[in-house]
Amino acid sequence: MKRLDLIFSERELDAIIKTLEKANVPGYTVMKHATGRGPERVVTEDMEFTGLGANAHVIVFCEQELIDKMRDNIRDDLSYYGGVAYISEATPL
Amino acid sequence: MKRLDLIFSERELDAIIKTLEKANVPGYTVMKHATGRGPERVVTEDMEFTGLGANAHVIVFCEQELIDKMRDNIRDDLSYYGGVAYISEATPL
Amino acid sequence: MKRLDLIFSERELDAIIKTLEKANVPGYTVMKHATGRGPERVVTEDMEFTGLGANAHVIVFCEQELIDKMRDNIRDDLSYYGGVAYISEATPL
Amino acid sequence: MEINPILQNVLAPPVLFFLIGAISVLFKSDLEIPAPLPKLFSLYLLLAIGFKGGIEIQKSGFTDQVLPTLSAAILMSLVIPLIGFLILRYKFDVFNSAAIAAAYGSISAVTFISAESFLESQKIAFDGFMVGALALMESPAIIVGLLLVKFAAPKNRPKSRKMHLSAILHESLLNGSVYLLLSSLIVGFLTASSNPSGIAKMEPFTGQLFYGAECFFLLDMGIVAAQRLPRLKNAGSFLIGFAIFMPLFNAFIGVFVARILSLGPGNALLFVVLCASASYLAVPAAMRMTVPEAKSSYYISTTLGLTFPFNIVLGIPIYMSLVNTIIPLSPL
Amino acid sequence: MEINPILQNVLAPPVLFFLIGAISVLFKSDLEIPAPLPKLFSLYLLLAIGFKGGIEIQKSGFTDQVLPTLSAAILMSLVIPLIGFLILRYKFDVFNSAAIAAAYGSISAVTFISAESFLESQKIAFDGFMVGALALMESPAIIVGLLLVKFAAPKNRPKSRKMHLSAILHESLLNGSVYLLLSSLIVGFLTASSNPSGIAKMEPFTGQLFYGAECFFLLDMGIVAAQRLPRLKNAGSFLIGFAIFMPLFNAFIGVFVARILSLGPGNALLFVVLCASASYLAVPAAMRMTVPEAKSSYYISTTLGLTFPFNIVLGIPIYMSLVNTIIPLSPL
Amino acid sequence: MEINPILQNVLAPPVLFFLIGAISVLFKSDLEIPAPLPKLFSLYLLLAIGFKGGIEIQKSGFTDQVLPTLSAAILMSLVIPLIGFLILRYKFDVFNSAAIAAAYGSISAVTFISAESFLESQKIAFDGFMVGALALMESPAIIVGLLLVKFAAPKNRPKSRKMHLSAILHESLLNGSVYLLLSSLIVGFLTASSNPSGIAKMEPFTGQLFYGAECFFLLDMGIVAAQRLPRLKNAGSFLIGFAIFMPLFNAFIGVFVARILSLGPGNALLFVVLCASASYLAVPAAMRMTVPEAKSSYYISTTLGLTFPFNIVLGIPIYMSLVNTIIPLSPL
Ligand SMILES: Nc1ncnc2c1ncn2[C@@H]1O[C@H](COP(=O)(O)O)[C@@H](O)[C@H]1O
Ligand SMILES: Nc1ncnc2c1ncn2[C@@H]1O[C@H](COP(=O)(O)O)[C@@H](O)[C@H]1O
Ligand SMILES: Nc1ncnc2c1ncn2[C@@H]1O[C@H](COP(=O)(O)O)[C@@H](O)[C@H]1O
Ligand code: NA
Ligand code: NA
Ligand code: NA
Repeated sequence: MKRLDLIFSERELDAIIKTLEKANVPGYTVMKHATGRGPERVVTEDMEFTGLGANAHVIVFCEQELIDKMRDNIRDDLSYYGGVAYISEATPL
Repeated sequence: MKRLDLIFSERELDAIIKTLEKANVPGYTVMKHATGRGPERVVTEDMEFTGLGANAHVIVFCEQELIDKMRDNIRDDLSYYGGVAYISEATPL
Repeated sequence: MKRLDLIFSERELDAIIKTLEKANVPGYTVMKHATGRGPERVVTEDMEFTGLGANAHVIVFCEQELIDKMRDNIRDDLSYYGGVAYISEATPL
Repeated sequence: MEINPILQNVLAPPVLFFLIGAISVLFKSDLEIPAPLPKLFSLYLLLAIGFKGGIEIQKSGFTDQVLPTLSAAILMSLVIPLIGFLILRYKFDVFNSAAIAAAYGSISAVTFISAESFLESQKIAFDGFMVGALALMESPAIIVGLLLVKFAAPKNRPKSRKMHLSAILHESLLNGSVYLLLSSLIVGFLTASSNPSGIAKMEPFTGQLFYGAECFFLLDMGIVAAQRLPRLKNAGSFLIGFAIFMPLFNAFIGVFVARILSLGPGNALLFVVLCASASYLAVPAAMRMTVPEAKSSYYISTTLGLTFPFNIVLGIPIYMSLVNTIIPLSPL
Repeated sequence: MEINPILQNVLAPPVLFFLIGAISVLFKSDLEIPAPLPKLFSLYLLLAIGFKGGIEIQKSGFTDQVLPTLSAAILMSLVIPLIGFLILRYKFDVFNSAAIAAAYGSISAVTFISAESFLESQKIAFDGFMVGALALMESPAIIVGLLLVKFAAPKNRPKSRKMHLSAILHESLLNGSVYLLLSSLIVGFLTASSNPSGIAKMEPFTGQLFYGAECFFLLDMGIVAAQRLPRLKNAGSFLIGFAIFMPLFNAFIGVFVARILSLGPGNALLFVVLCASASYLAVPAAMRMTVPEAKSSYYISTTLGLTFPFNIVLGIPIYMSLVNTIIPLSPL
Repeated sequence: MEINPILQNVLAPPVLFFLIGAISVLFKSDLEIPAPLPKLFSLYLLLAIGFKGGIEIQKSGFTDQVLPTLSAAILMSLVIPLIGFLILRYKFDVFNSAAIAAAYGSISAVTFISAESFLESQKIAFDGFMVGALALMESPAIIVGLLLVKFAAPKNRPKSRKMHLSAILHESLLNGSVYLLLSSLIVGFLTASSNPSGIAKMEPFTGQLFYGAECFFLLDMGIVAAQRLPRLKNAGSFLIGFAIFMPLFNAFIGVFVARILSLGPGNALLFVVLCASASYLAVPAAMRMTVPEAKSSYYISTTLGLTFPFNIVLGIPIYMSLVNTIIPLSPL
């Protein structure tokens, strides 16, 4: 099994979840209110009141093949709106 | 060293922490307000005001043997109440 | 690529971020309001109103050499103020 | 039934804000009231309802009507889950039936205060002790629900999960929202008895602010309800029908009980609304813990997505005209 | 221009709390108003502004001045982004120019209520229908900004990202803060027409609490603005100049339009402030979604870090003396 | 000492809500006030206390009593940590002793306002300038605590962690809660001097709402205190004794100083309460940063888990009877 970590602006959450659902992932977890900084040195703060929001951190535990299926769509979204995606190994307990 | 990721309903947090403490884990970290969706396609939202709460994401860095010790108890809790548990490799800095 | 997980008191966040920036990490993500317990069995709660705050969970995806560069500074901060740091493997999507 | 009271009900700020919230979801606006702000208003409303209720009960004292009404309220919250359970068992297993039935036996505090606002706008009098009925109807329904699970489904549960009476009482009485309502009621009562100047000092917070806070909370409830509504599709038409039929049915029983109790029209409406409303706070939280076998989306989506909006927007004026029709009839 | 009104403006609690917030950042105090508390106040202010505005509009009715003023307001929110765009194009690409220009065409509700507080403290009358102008100026600027992107930069965008008119309208009208303000205005209007007792019951929440909540929110705005200010250094002196010059320029146009409209000094100041203020709520949220090519730090840091503080502290009294100088001049 | 004032104190809404919170933990109710809602109330209370205090100081002016009282207050916040340090050193190292001692030298604003509420309910007059004493007692205790660490334990610290005077001043004066209280006091003072109409506009927020918000915050404090209490077991009986004995001892010194200052019974009680209360906001936050060697569970659990509840429930009426006994005695 793999673990996929996605970090991107909260405002793109719906689009990313749509991509996950289309690939039929077994599940996912979303943590909002993440802040941070990307390669452009722009700091994302939790300015929720402005409607800009902060980042979302999405974790998906799933098989490699599902990741291969989603790769292009996710890359497309992240390259346009910003954000990062990393894969690591994970074993079910 | 291993990293254990547990994701489950906030309402079961006390039970899970009791299991962790019984196994004498060196420490743990809890992140509340996680939302998500599991294999039954039921979306957990952050409906804190209803008292249903959201999910908790618990991270434990510990030795494999501790995980072996806790496995049955955690599996028991998660299979009854729902939730996921995954292990991955981790090296102390 | 590596994934660095840092967990420590929110009040040390500025110091840690300074260390990350000095090492020129490509980016980082901060999740606040994490609670937990460390090896001294002291439970960190989210007592934000007291000004004590809770823990911050910082994730950095970066190359091993950057981690080597930061190791001493981070260890120094964490050993004085408490907290944990773990490294694992990560592959870009 | 005249159309006028329905329109008048809809044009009150709380209902309008509820509709605004619901419409925002329909039109995919990104309006959001982030957690835990709704919790702030939900805690505030429970505290204020309880506190003011406690004062009213102390003021009015235990008149002739109080004891029979409160007893009838408890009785209703015991009987309604049983009826609901029997109906739901046609389609659902014991766990889901018991959990949903418990929700309909219990009450919704916000529906209750909406009915109070409706009565105030119609200048119809009602008594403060009805809050006592509100407070007393939460726990019995939970207890009945858990007893139904305990006795109707003992074989299906793993041994380690057997429910003990102490756990049932704990869930039903110490659930956060039940506890806050009951204990604020006691604080109100004690303050009114021994420290009347404290009432005046609390009034701007628990009294003057109440209506606005209710509007704000209903804005969020509109959002949540509209998000929940589409989930009902998966639940099937049986459950959708249940979520509308059951409150009407309970209202019908309620109005006859109110008549037997000789309640005035104001108290009668509140009594009927307590019977007709379903819990989305205390009961779901208790069921989530104790009956994880039941799908939370069933009991949450019906109560929050359909029954609650129905009661707020249409139910209250319908029940009022029911009260106005049935109560004045010649004695049974 | 006398120094007195500036000092008087600065010594009002809202401005003082704004300064306290800003100074806390300067001195590296760890004072913090954690999310989502600022959102609570921002939602509250929009709801209360809209609700009270709706009541005022219903009360005053559509007098002779209303329609021309509202039309002029919409016109200004269409013209200002075009001017801004032309200026910004000297230095920035189409995306950044359009996004920043849209922010300056739109309005800041908190600047508006600060101007109202200023007028009240100076005992200068103004009309409730000006909130209508506030509500109507948010969306057109967003539409102009997105149309500029659509027509000035069609080749630079990937095909899949082409903007459709429906998306543009959605972003401009259903943006959370635009939607809440507009719909609260409608609730206020409907309540005033059909349910006047509801107004009195809302008054403690939307009326009495308003000034204090404004102070609390401005405390946070001071913190946020001061955190944003240093980021402007990276943006360069052109943008820093723009953030001061543009509001003054817009105020200047605004005061002449106000004169043509024969607005009284109170309404004229509010009209000028609407022109001079820049949006940090609705527009940035819309631009973040639809024009991700633009750097959010540009449009957020200028509006929030410089234009907003400038308007709150110095701008309003400056605009007042502008109004007092220009309006009474012999007819054009 | 009569039982009556203690019962009267306990039956006031703020204390009742505190007890409700504590009992909810005892009975394992899942009542919770999620973060950051308690922060909202804590920020609000500091702002309102400061603002109202500033107005009162401006109104009353610097009378004969003001300067001596404020000086004595500062003196007490310098002396108490030294005494505490000497006692604590019997059992604890320099770091823990200094951190705990600093907490007891500083003050608890919520204990102070509880004492004000008590005086109001007993119809005993007190002066607004006492808020000045409250504001002035926070920082000196922090400074003494940090100086104790600096001079009593220089060898034990790594070189890079040496404390500079500037850092000490920064922590003691720019700590979020100290800063908000002090600056709100200044805003209140300036508003009262130059903009009296601003006071009336703030009154519903900072005045009328205060008592209710205090109740709500104390509900949370009850929960937090009861969660902290069991942690004291690990701390040992010495610290448990200290947490009860120290406030009583400080109250005793305080009442004699109040007598020398010829304070009236109201002001005397407030002075005594300032001496007897311990900080759980400013001091722990400062110590967490600057003395990480000290165990935060020690200084948090004693102040929040024992001293605070003791003062709120029993301490205030006890101190009142102390004041009533000692102050009227024939001159020293
Ligand atoms: N190397 C990284 N490690 C961890 N998080 C990152 C990294 N790069 C970017 N992020 C996160 O992704 C968000 C969006 O990045 P970007 O839009 O590329 O600036 C940032 O605000 C960070 O939270
Ligand atoms: N495959 C998965 N990847 C990440 N999170 C998951 C996954 N499956 C379940 N979860 C999380 O676990 C929670 C409980 O799942 P469940 O009760 O099994 O529906 C969900 O709400 C998700 O937050
Ligand atoms: N073994 C561990 N696994 C996960 N989190 C830990 C672990 N040890 C410590 N932590 C986290 O680090 C924080 C600070 O730890 P410490 O200051 O060492 O007590 C704790 O509150 C936990 O959130
Ligand atoms: Na019911
Ligand atoms: Na403008
Ligand atoms: Na003290």
